[in-house]
Amino acid sequence: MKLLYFAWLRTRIGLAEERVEPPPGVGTVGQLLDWLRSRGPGFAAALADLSVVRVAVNQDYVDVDHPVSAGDEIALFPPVTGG
Amino acid sequence: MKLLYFAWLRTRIGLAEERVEPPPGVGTVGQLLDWLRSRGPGFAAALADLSVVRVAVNQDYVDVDHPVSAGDEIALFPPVTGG
Amino acid sequence: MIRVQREPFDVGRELAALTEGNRRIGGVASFIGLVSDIASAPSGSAPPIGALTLEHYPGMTEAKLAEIEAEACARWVLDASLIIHRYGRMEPGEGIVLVATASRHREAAFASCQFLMDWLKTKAPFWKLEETAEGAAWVAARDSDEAAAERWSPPSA
Amino acid sequence: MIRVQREPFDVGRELAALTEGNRRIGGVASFIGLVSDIASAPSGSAPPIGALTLEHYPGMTEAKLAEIEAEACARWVLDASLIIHRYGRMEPGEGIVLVATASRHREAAFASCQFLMDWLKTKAPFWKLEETAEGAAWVAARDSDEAAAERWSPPSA
Repeated sequence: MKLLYFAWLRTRIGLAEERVEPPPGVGTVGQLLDWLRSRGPGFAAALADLSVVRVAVNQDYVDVDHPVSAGDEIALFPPVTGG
Repeated sequence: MKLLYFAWLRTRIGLAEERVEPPPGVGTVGQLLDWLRSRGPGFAAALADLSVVRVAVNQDYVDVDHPVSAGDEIALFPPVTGG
Repeated sequence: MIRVQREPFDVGRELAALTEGNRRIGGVASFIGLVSDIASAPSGSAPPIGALTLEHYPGMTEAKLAEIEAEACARWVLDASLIIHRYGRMEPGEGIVLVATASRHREAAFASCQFLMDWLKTKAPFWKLEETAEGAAWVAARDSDEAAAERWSPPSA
Repeated sequence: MIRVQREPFDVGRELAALTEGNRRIGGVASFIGLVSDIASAPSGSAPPIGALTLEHYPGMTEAKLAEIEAEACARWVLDASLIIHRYGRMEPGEGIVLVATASRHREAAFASCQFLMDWLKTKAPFWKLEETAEGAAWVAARDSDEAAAERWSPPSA
Protein backbone atom coordinates (compact mmCIF):
# COMPACT_ATOMS: atom_id res chain seq x y z
CA MET A 1 0.00 0.00 0.00
CA LYS A 2 1.35 3.40 -1.04
CA LEU A 3 0.73 6.39 1.22
CA LEU A 4 1.11 10.02 0.13
CA TYR A 5 1.08 13.09 2.41
CA PHE A 6 0.62 16.67 1.23
CA ALA A 7 0.95 20.22 2.57
CA TRP A 8 1.13 20.47 6.38
CA LEU A 9 0.39 16.77 6.79
CA ARG A 10 3.58 16.13 4.83
CA THR A 11 5.65 18.54 6.92
CA ARG A 12 4.24 17.41 10.30
CA ILE A 13 4.65 13.73 9.51
CA GLY A 14 7.99 14.45 7.89
CA LEU A 15 7.36 12.23 4.88
CA ALA A 16 5.97 12.83 1.39
CA GLU A 17 5.48 9.19 0.53
CA GLU A 18 5.96 5.71 1.97
CA ARG A 19 5.04 2.08 1.35
CA VAL A 20 3.38 0.33 4.28
CA GLU A 21 1.93 -3.06 5.12
CA PRO A 22 -0.71 -2.45 7.78
CA PRO A 23 -1.53 -5.36 10.13
CA PRO A 24 -4.51 -7.61 9.41
CA GLY A 25 -7.70 -5.96 10.54
CA VAL A 26 -6.96 -2.66 8.73
CA GLY A 27 -9.68 -2.87 6.07
CA THR A 28 -11.07 0.69 5.96
CA VAL A 29 -9.76 4.24 5.80
CA GLY A 30 -10.80 4.74 9.42
CA GLN A 31 -8.89 1.68 10.56
CA LEU A 32 -5.88 2.81 8.56
CA LEU A 33 -5.97 6.23 10.26
CA ASP A 34 -6.18 4.56 13.70
CA TRP A 35 -3.19 2.40 12.90
CA LEU A 36 -1.20 5.38 11.52
CA ARG A 37 -1.84 7.37 14.70
CA SER A 38 -0.37 4.47 16.70
CA ARG A 39 2.91 4.69 14.80
CA GLY A 40 4.31 7.65 16.74
CA PRO A 41 3.67 11.13 18.14
CA GLY A 42 4.22 12.86 14.74
CA PHE A 43 1.46 10.79 13.18
CA ALA A 44 -0.78 11.12 16.22
CA ALA A 45 -0.47 14.93 16.20
CA ALA A 46 -0.91 15.32 12.45
CA LEU A 47 -3.99 13.09 12.42
CA ALA A 48 -5.53 14.25 15.69
CA ASP A 49 -8.26 16.39 14.13
CA LEU A 50 -9.91 14.53 11.27
CA SER A 51 -12.07 17.54 10.42
CA VAL A 52 -9.02 18.98 8.65
CA VAL A 53 -7.87 15.77 7.00
CA ARG A 54 -9.08 14.66 3.57
CA VAL A 55 -8.49 11.19 2.18
CA ALA A 56 -8.24 10.03 -1.42
CA VAL A 57 -8.02 6.37 -2.41
CA ASN A 58 -6.69 5.85 -5.91
CA GLN A 59 -7.13 9.58 -6.53
CA ASP A 60 -10.78 9.81 -5.55
CA TYR A 61 -12.16 11.43 -2.41
CA VAL A 62 -13.52 8.89 0.06
CA ASP A 63 -14.81 8.85 3.62
CA VAL A 64 -13.60 6.80 6.59
CA ASP A 65 -15.80 3.81 5.76
CA HIS A 66 -14.16 3.29 2.39
CA PRO A 67 -12.27 -0.04 2.06
CA VAL A 68 -8.50 -0.06 1.59
CA SER A 69 -6.41 -2.88 0.22
CA ALA A 70 -2.79 -3.76 -0.51
CA GLY A 71 -2.53 -2.29 -4.02
CA ASP A 72 -4.12 1.08 -3.19
CA GLU A 73 -2.58 4.55 -3.46
CA ILE A 74 -3.89 6.43 -0.43
CA ALA A 75 -3.34 10.16 0.00
CA LEU A 76 -3.85 12.20 3.17
CA PHE A 77 -4.02 15.95 2.93
CA PRO A 78 -5.69 19.09 4.34
CA PRO A 79 -8.76 20.71 2.72
CA VAL A 80 -7.65 22.05 -0.66
CA THR A 81 -6.82 25.73 -1.21
CA GLY A 82 -6.07 26.10 -4.92
CA GLY A 83 -7.57 28.45 -7.45
CA MET B 1 -33.68 71.86 -31.50
CA LYS B 2 -31.34 69.17 -32.83
CA LEU B 3 -32.78 65.80 -33.78
CA LEU B 4 -30.71 62.63 -34.25
CA TYR B 5 -31.91 59.35 -35.74
CA PHE B 6 -30.11 56.03 -35.44
CA ALA B 7 -30.22 52.51 -36.93
CA TRP B 8 -33.44 51.67 -38.80
CA LEU B 9 -35.07 54.93 -37.70
CA ARG B 10 -32.27 56.70 -39.55
CA THR B 11 -32.67 54.60 -42.70
CA ARG B 12 -36.50 54.74 -42.73
CA ILE B 13 -36.62 58.47 -42.13
CA GLY B 14 -33.70 58.97 -44.48
CA LEU B 15 -31.89 61.41 -42.22
CA ALA B 16 -29.18 61.05 -39.58
CA GLU B 17 -29.58 64.53 -38.12
CA GLU B 18 -31.59 67.71 -38.59
CA ARG B 19 -32.34 71.00 -36.89
CA VAL B 20 -36.03 71.73 -36.41
CA GLU B 21 -38.24 74.42 -34.91
CA PRO B 22 -41.43 72.69 -33.87
CA PRO B 23 -44.58 74.83 -33.68
CA PRO B 24 -45.70 76.30 -30.34
CA GLY B 25 -47.51 73.71 -28.29
CA VAL B 26 -44.76 71.08 -28.73
CA GLY B 27 -43.55 70.97 -25.16
CA THR B 28 -43.03 67.28 -24.49
CA VAL B 29 -41.45 64.28 -26.18
CA GLY B 30 -44.91 62.90 -26.91
CA GLN B 31 -45.99 66.14 -28.59
CA LEU B 32 -42.75 66.21 -30.57
CA LEU B 33 -43.39 62.64 -31.81
CA ASP B 34 -46.95 63.60 -32.83
CA TRP B 35 -45.63 66.58 -34.76
CA LEU B 36 -42.87 64.52 -36.43
CA ARG B 37 -45.39 61.92 -37.59
CA SER B 38 -47.35 64.71 -39.28
CA ARG B 39 -44.34 65.70 -41.37
CA GLY B 40 -44.72 62.94 -43.95
CA PRO B 41 -45.29 59.22 -44.61
CA GLY B 42 -41.63 58.31 -43.90
CA PHE B 43 -41.89 59.82 -40.43
CA ALA B 44 -45.34 58.38 -39.86
CA ALA B 45 -44.19 54.87 -40.76
CA ALA B 46 -40.95 55.02 -38.79
CA LEU B 47 -42.71 56.31 -35.67
CA ALA B 48 -45.90 54.25 -35.96
CA ASP B 49 -45.01 51.75 -33.23
CA LEU B 50 -43.63 53.56 -30.21
CA SER B 51 -42.93 50.27 -28.42
CA VAL B 52 -39.80 50.02 -30.58
CA VAL B 53 -38.75 53.66 -30.32
CA ARG B 54 -36.50 54.95 -27.55
CA VAL B 55 -35.94 58.64 -26.88
CA ALA B 56 -32.97 60.41 -25.33
CA VAL B 57 -32.99 64.10 -24.46
CA ASN B 58 -29.52 65.53 -24.02
CA GLN B 59 -28.14 61.97 -23.98
CA ASP B 60 -30.37 60.63 -21.22
CA TYR B 61 -33.24 58.20 -21.66
CA VAL B 62 -36.64 59.84 -21.12
CA ASP B 63 -40.28 58.92 -21.54
CA VAL B 64 -42.97 60.68 -23.56
CA ASP B 65 -43.90 63.07 -20.76
CA HIS B 66 -40.42 64.58 -20.63
CA PRO B 67 -40.27 68.28 -21.58
CA VAL B 68 -38.39 69.39 -24.69
CA SER B 69 -37.10 72.86 -25.45
CA ALA B 70 -35.28 74.77 -28.15
CA GLY B 71 -31.71 74.03 -27.09
CA ASP B 72 -32.17 70.28 -26.65
CA GLU B 73 -30.42 67.43 -28.47
CA ILE B 74 -33.10 64.81 -28.99
CA ALA B 75 -32.28 61.35 -30.30
CA LEU B 76 -34.74 58.75 -31.57
CA PHE B 77 -33.60 55.17 -31.97
CA PRO B 78 -34.67 51.52 -31.65
CA PRO B 79 -34.00 49.45 -28.50
CA VAL B 80 -30.24 49.02 -28.24
CA THR B 81 -28.46 45.84 -29.35
CA GLY B 82 -24.81 46.32 -28.45
CA GLY B 83 -22.54 44.13 -26.39
CA MET C 1 -11.89 52.94 -17.61
CA ILE C 2 -14.08 53.04 -20.67
CA ARG C 3 -13.11 53.21 -24.33
CA VAL C 4 -15.17 53.38 -27.51
CA GLN C 5 -13.08 52.65 -30.57
CA ARG C 6 -13.13 51.40 -34.13
CA GLU C 7 -9.87 49.41 -33.84
CA PRO C 8 -9.61 45.83 -32.57
CA PHE C 9 -8.44 45.40 -28.96
CA ASP C 10 -5.65 43.18 -27.66
CA VAL C 11 -7.18 41.16 -24.82
CA GLY C 12 -3.89 40.06 -23.28
CA ARG C 13 -2.50 43.56 -23.23
CA GLU C 14 -5.69 45.11 -21.87
CA LEU C 15 -6.02 42.61 -19.03
CA ALA C 16 -2.35 42.94 -18.12
CA ALA C 17 -2.65 46.73 -18.02
CA LEU C 18 -5.74 46.49 -15.81
CA THR C 19 -3.87 44.84 -12.94
CA GLU C 20 -0.42 46.37 -13.53
CA GLY C 21 1.10 47.69 -10.33
CA ASN C 22 -1.75 46.63 -8.03
CA ARG C 23 -0.71 43.65 -5.94
CA ARG C 24 -3.89 43.54 -3.87
CA ILE C 25 -5.89 42.04 -6.73
CA GLY C 26 -6.88 38.40 -6.26
CA GLY C 27 -8.85 37.88 -9.44
CA VAL C 28 -9.93 39.32 -12.76
CA ALA C 29 -13.21 38.33 -14.37
CA SER C 30 -13.66 39.20 -18.01
CA PHE C 31 -16.06 38.78 -20.86
CA ILE C 32 -15.27 39.07 -24.55
CA GLY C 33 -18.21 39.44 -26.92
CA LEU C 34 -17.37 38.11 -30.37
CA VAL C 35 -19.02 38.40 -33.76
CA SER C 36 -20.71 35.04 -34.26
CA ASP C 37 -21.59 33.93 -37.77
CA ILE C 38 -24.98 32.70 -36.56
CA ALA C 39 -27.70 35.20 -37.47
CA SER C 40 -29.67 36.52 -34.51
CA ALA C 41 -33.01 36.01 -36.27
CA PRO C 42 -34.94 33.12 -34.73
CA SER C 43 -35.35 31.30 -38.06
CA GLY C 44 -33.20 28.17 -38.02
CA SER C 45 -32.42 28.38 -41.72
CA ALA C 46 -30.93 31.88 -41.77
CA PRO C 47 -27.74 32.12 -43.83
CA PRO C 48 -24.50 32.76 -41.92
CA ILE C 49 -23.41 36.30 -41.15
CA GLY C 50 -20.64 37.68 -43.33
CA ALA C 51 -20.11 40.87 -41.34
CA LEU C 52 -21.59 42.97 -38.57
CA THR C 53 -21.68 46.76 -38.43
CA LEU C 54 -22.10 48.51 -35.12
CA GLU C 55 -23.61 51.96 -35.15
CA HIS C 56 -23.54 54.05 -31.99
CA TYR C 57 -24.44 57.45 -30.60
CA PRO C 58 -21.14 59.28 -30.02
CA GLY C 59 -21.23 61.20 -26.78
CA MET C 60 -24.16 59.34 -25.24
CA THR C 61 -22.27 56.05 -25.62
CA GLU C 62 -19.34 57.28 -23.56
CA ALA C 63 -21.67 58.88 -21.00
CA LYS C 64 -23.71 55.69 -20.54
CA LEU C 65 -20.67 53.41 -20.32
CA ALA C 66 -19.13 55.69 -17.70
CA GLU C 67 -22.42 55.70 -15.77
CA ILE C 68 -22.66 51.90 -15.89
CA GLU C 69 -19.06 51.51 -14.76
CA ALA C 70 -19.63 53.96 -11.88
CA GLU C 71 -22.68 51.94 -10.83
CA ALA C 72 -20.62 48.75 -10.71
CA CYS C 73 -17.97 50.47 -8.60
CA ALA C 74 -20.69 51.63 -6.22
CA ARG C 75 -22.16 48.14 -5.85
CA TRP C 76 -18.93 46.13 -5.50
CA VAL C 77 -15.48 46.74 -4.06
CA LEU C 78 -13.36 46.73 -7.21
CA ASP C 79 -9.69 47.45 -7.72
CA ALA C 80 -10.08 48.14 -11.43
CA SER C 81 -12.62 47.92 -14.22
CA LEU C 82 -12.58 48.21 -17.97
CA ILE C 83 -15.16 48.47 -20.73
CA ILE C 84 -13.98 48.59 -24.35
CA HIS C 85 -16.70 48.62 -27.00
CA ARG C 86 -16.01 48.78 -30.71
CA TYR C 87 -18.09 50.32 -33.47
CA GLY C 88 -17.91 50.02 -37.26
CA ARG C 89 -17.72 46.96 -39.44
CA MET C 90 -16.29 43.66 -38.23
CA GLU C 91 -16.25 40.02 -39.29
CA PRO C 92 -17.06 36.74 -37.51
CA GLY C 93 -14.45 35.92 -34.89
CA GLU C 94 -13.59 39.55 -34.14
CA GLY C 95 -14.08 40.98 -30.66
CA ILE C 96 -16.91 43.51 -30.23
CA VAL C 97 -16.70 44.21 -26.53
CA LEU C 98 -14.33 43.52 -23.66
CA VAL C 99 -15.46 43.93 -20.07
CA ALA C 100 -13.18 43.16 -17.14
CA THR C 101 -13.29 43.71 -13.40
CA ALA C 102 -10.55 43.14 -10.85
CA SER C 103 -11.12 42.61 -7.18
CA ARG C 104 -9.63 41.13 -4.07
CA HIS C 105 -12.54 38.62 -4.11
CA ARG C 106 -13.65 36.50 -7.02
CA GLU C 107 -17.38 36.79 -6.21
CA ALA C 108 -17.20 40.58 -6.63
CA ALA C 109 -15.25 40.24 -9.87
CA PHE C 110 -17.67 37.73 -11.39
CA ALA C 111 -20.84 39.52 -10.32
CA SER C 112 -19.71 42.99 -11.39
CA CYS C 113 -18.49 41.72 -14.77
CA GLN C 114 -21.83 40.08 -15.48
CA PHE C 115 -23.66 43.19 -14.25
CA LEU C 116 -21.63 45.39 -16.63
CA MET C 117 -22.48 43.17 -19.59
CA ASP C 118 -26.18 42.97 -18.68
CA TRP C 119 -26.54 46.72 -18.24
CA LEU C 120 -24.42 47.53 -21.27
CA LYS C 121 -26.63 45.29 -23.42
CA THR C 122 -29.75 47.25 -22.55
CA LYS C 123 -28.47 50.78 -21.88
CA ALA C 124 -25.48 51.58 -24.12
CA PRO C 125 -26.65 53.10 -27.44
CA PHE C 126 -25.26 50.61 -29.95
CA TRP C 127 -27.14 48.95 -32.81
CA LYS C 128 -26.06 45.92 -34.79
CA LEU C 129 -26.60 45.53 -38.52
CA GLU C 130 -26.04 41.97 -39.75
CA GLU C 131 -24.97 41.28 -43.32
CA THR C 132 -25.76 37.93 -44.90
CA ALA C 133 -25.98 36.69 -48.47
CA GLU C 134 -29.67 37.70 -48.32
CA GLY C 135 -28.89 41.33 -47.44
CA ALA C 136 -28.47 43.46 -44.34
CA ALA C 137 -30.85 43.45 -41.37
CA TRP C 138 -30.94 45.31 -38.08
CA VAL C 139 -30.78 43.03 -35.07
CA ALA C 140 -33.88 43.13 -32.85
CA ALA C 141 -33.51 43.61 -29.10
CA ARG C 142 -34.08 40.45 -27.07
CA ASP C 143 -36.47 40.16 -24.14
CA SER C 144 -33.94 37.90 -22.42
CA ASP C 145 -31.45 40.79 -22.31
CA GLU C 146 -34.06 43.01 -20.65
CA ALA C 147 -34.76 40.29 -18.10
CA ALA C 148 -31.04 39.82 -17.40
CA ALA C 149 -30.61 43.55 -16.79
CA GLU C 150 -33.66 43.80 -14.56
CA ARG C 151 -32.48 41.25 -12.02
CA TRP C 152 -29.75 43.72 -10.95
CA SER C 153 -32.14 46.59 -10.27
CA PRO C 154 -32.25 47.66 -6.65
CA PRO C 155 -35.44 46.50 -4.93
CA SER C 156 -38.06 49.22 -5.06
CA ALA C 157 -38.21 51.31 -1.89
CA MET D 1 -8.82 21.40 -22.21
CA ILE D 2 -6.95 21.25 -18.93
CA ARG D 3 -3.30 21.95 -18.18
CA VAL D 4 -1.26 21.77 -14.99
CA GLN D 5 2.06 23.53 -15.36
CA ARG D 6 4.85 25.30 -13.54
CA GLU D 7 5.34 28.00 -16.21
CA PRO D 8 3.37 31.25 -16.42
CA PHE D 9 0.54 31.36 -18.97
CA ASP D 10 -0.10 33.99 -21.64
CA VAL D 11 -3.75 35.03 -21.20
CA GLY D 12 -4.10 36.70 -24.60
CA ARG D 13 -2.67 33.73 -26.45
CA GLU D 14 -4.71 31.18 -24.49
CA LEU D 15 -8.01 33.00 -25.02
CA ALA D 16 -7.28 33.50 -28.73
CA ALA D 17 -6.48 29.80 -29.13
CA LEU D 18 -9.71 28.86 -27.35
CA THR D 19 -11.94 30.45 -29.99
CA GLU D 20 -9.66 29.99 -33.02
CA GLY D 21 -11.54 28.60 -36.00
CA ASN D 22 -14.97 28.47 -34.34
CA ARG D 23 -17.18 31.24 -35.65
CA ARG D 24 -20.28 30.16 -33.76
CA ILE D 25 -18.94 31.54 -30.47
CA GLY D 26 -20.70 34.64 -29.20
CA GLY D 27 -18.81 35.15 -25.98
CA VAL D 28 -15.94 34.05 -23.80
CA ALA D 29 -16.06 34.40 -20.02
CA SER D 30 -12.80 34.05 -18.18
CA PHE D 31 -11.34 34.31 -14.73
CA ILE D 32 -7.69 34.84 -13.84
CA GLY D 33 -6.66 34.12 -10.26
CA LEU D 34 -3.64 36.18 -9.24
CA VAL D 35 -1.22 36.03 -6.34
CA SER D 36 -2.32 38.87 -4.07
CA ASP D 37 0.12 40.26 -1.56
CA ILE D 38 -2.58 40.35 1.11
CA ALA D 39 -2.18 37.42 3.48
CA SER D 40 -5.20 35.15 3.70
CA ALA D 41 -5.08 35.03 7.51
CA PRO D 42 -7.94 36.99 9.05
CA SER D 43 -5.65 39.18 11.16
CA GLY D 44 -5.68 42.69 9.76
CA SER D 45 -2.07 43.33 10.69
CA ALA D 46 -0.52 40.43 8.77
CA PRO D 47 2.60 41.40 6.83
CA PRO D 48 2.36 41.31 3.04
CA ILE D 49 3.03 38.13 1.14
CA GLY D 50 6.39 37.89 -0.57
CA ALA D 51 5.68 34.68 -2.45
CA LEU D 52 3.23 31.83 -2.72
CA THR D 53 4.07 28.18 -3.34
CA LEU D 54 1.45 25.86 -4.72
CA GLU D 55 1.82 22.18 -3.95
CA HIS D 56 -0.39 19.67 -5.75
CA TYR D 57 -1.05 15.97 -6.14
CA PRO D 58 0.20 15.02 -9.61
CA GLY D 59 -2.19 12.62 -11.27
CA MET D 60 -5.18 13.35 -9.07
CA THR D 61 -4.98 17.03 -10.01
CA GLU D 62 -5.33 16.29 -13.71
CA ALA D 63 -8.07 13.73 -13.06
CA LYS D 64 -10.11 16.16 -10.92
CA LEU D 65 -9.74 19.08 -13.33
CA ALA D 66 -10.84 16.88 -16.24
CA GLU D 67 -13.83 15.69 -14.19
CA ILE D 68 -14.82 19.25 -13.28
CA GLU D 69 -14.52 20.37 -16.90
CA ALA D 70 -16.64 17.43 -18.07
CA GLU D 71 -19.28 18.36 -15.50
CA ALA D 72 -19.42 21.94 -16.85
CA CYS D 73 -19.79 20.63 -20.40
CA ALA D 74 -22.65 18.41 -19.25
CA ARG D 75 -24.46 21.29 -17.52
CA TRP D 76 -24.06 23.98 -20.21
CA VAL D 77 -23.79 24.07 -23.98
CA LEU D 78 -20.19 25.18 -24.46
CA ASP D 79 -18.13 25.54 -27.60
CA ALA D 80 -14.83 25.41 -25.74
CA SER D 81 -13.42 25.41 -22.22
CA LEU D 82 -10.03 25.77 -20.65
CA ILE D 83 -8.53 25.30 -17.20
CA ILE D 84 -4.86 26.11 -16.66
CA HIS D 85 -3.56 25.80 -13.09
CA ARG D 86 0.01 26.46 -12.08
CA TYR D 87 2.04 24.91 -9.28
CA GLY D 88 5.36 25.87 -7.72
CA ARG D 89 6.57 29.22 -6.41
CA MET D 90 5.19 32.52 -7.67
CA GLU D 91 5.16 36.16 -6.63
CA PRO D 92 2.41 38.75 -6.15
CA GLY D 93 0.91 39.79 -9.47
CA GLU D 94 1.55 36.45 -11.16
CA GLY D 95 -1.33 34.36 -12.51
CA ILE D 96 -2.14 31.14 -10.63
CA VAL D 97 -5.15 29.92 -12.55
CA LEU D 98 -6.94 30.72 -15.80
CA VAL D 99 -10.44 29.43 -16.46
CA ALA D 100 -12.33 30.28 -19.64
CA THR D 101 -15.52 29.10 -21.28
CA ALA D 102 -16.84 29.94 -24.73
CA SER D 103 -20.43 29.68 -25.77
CA ARG D 104 -23.00 30.95 -28.19
CA HIS D 105 -24.76 32.56 -25.19
CA ARG D 106 -23.20 34.77 -22.58
CA GLU D 107 -25.27 33.39 -19.69
CA ALA D 108 -23.84 29.91 -20.30
CA ALA D 109 -20.31 31.28 -20.53
CA PHE D 110 -20.59 33.28 -17.30
CA ALA D 111 -22.30 30.56 -15.29
CA SER D 112 -19.99 27.76 -16.39
CA CYS D 113 -16.88 29.85 -15.76
CA GLN D 114 -17.99 30.64 -12.22
CA PHE D 115 -18.97 27.00 -11.68
CA LEU D 116 -15.49 25.84 -12.77
CA MET D 117 -13.81 28.23 -10.34
CA ASP D 118 -16.10 27.28 -7.45
CA TRP D 119 -15.64 23.55 -7.95
CA LEU D 120 -11.93 23.84 -8.61
CA LYS D 121 -11.48 25.75 -5.34
CA THR D 122 -12.96 22.90 -3.29
CA LYS D 123 -12.11 19.77 -5.32
CA ALA D 124 -8.76 20.19 -7.09
CA PRO D 125 -5.88 19.00 -4.85
CA PHE D 126 -3.77 22.15 -4.55
CA TRP D 127 -2.43 23.71 -1.36
CA LYS D 128 -1.06 27.21 -0.92
CA LEU D 129 1.91 28.06 1.25
CA GLU D 130 2.27 31.79 1.90
CA GLU D 131 5.65 33.33 2.63
CA THR D 132 5.84 36.56 4.60
CA ALA D 133 8.58 38.28 6.58
CA GLU D 134 7.28 36.33 9.60
CA GLY D 135 7.76 32.94 7.92
CA ALA D 136 5.76 30.51 5.84
CA ALA D 137 2.21 29.40 6.62
CA TRP D 138 -0.24 27.04 4.93
CA VAL D 139 -3.44 28.75 3.85
CA ALA D 140 -6.57 27.46 5.57
CA ALA D 141 -9.61 26.48 3.51
CA ARG D 142 -12.46 28.98 3.63
CA ASP D 143 -16.06 28.14 4.48
CA SER D 144 -17.18 30.67 1.87
CA ASP D 145 -15.54 28.55 -0.84
CA GLU D 146 -17.43 25.49 0.35
CA ALA D 147 -20.68 27.46 0.29
CA ALA D 148 -19.96 28.76 -3.22
CA ALA D 149 -19.35 25.23 -4.49
CA GLU D 150 -22.43 23.82 -2.84
CA ARG D 151 -24.88 26.14 -4.56
CA TRP D 152 -24.11 24.34 -7.85
CA SER D 153 -24.87 20.87 -6.52
CA PRO D 154 -27.88 19.23 -8.13
CA PRO D 155 -30.91 19.29 -5.82
CA SER D 156 -31.08 16.05 -3.84
CA ALA D 157 -33.42 13.51 -5.41
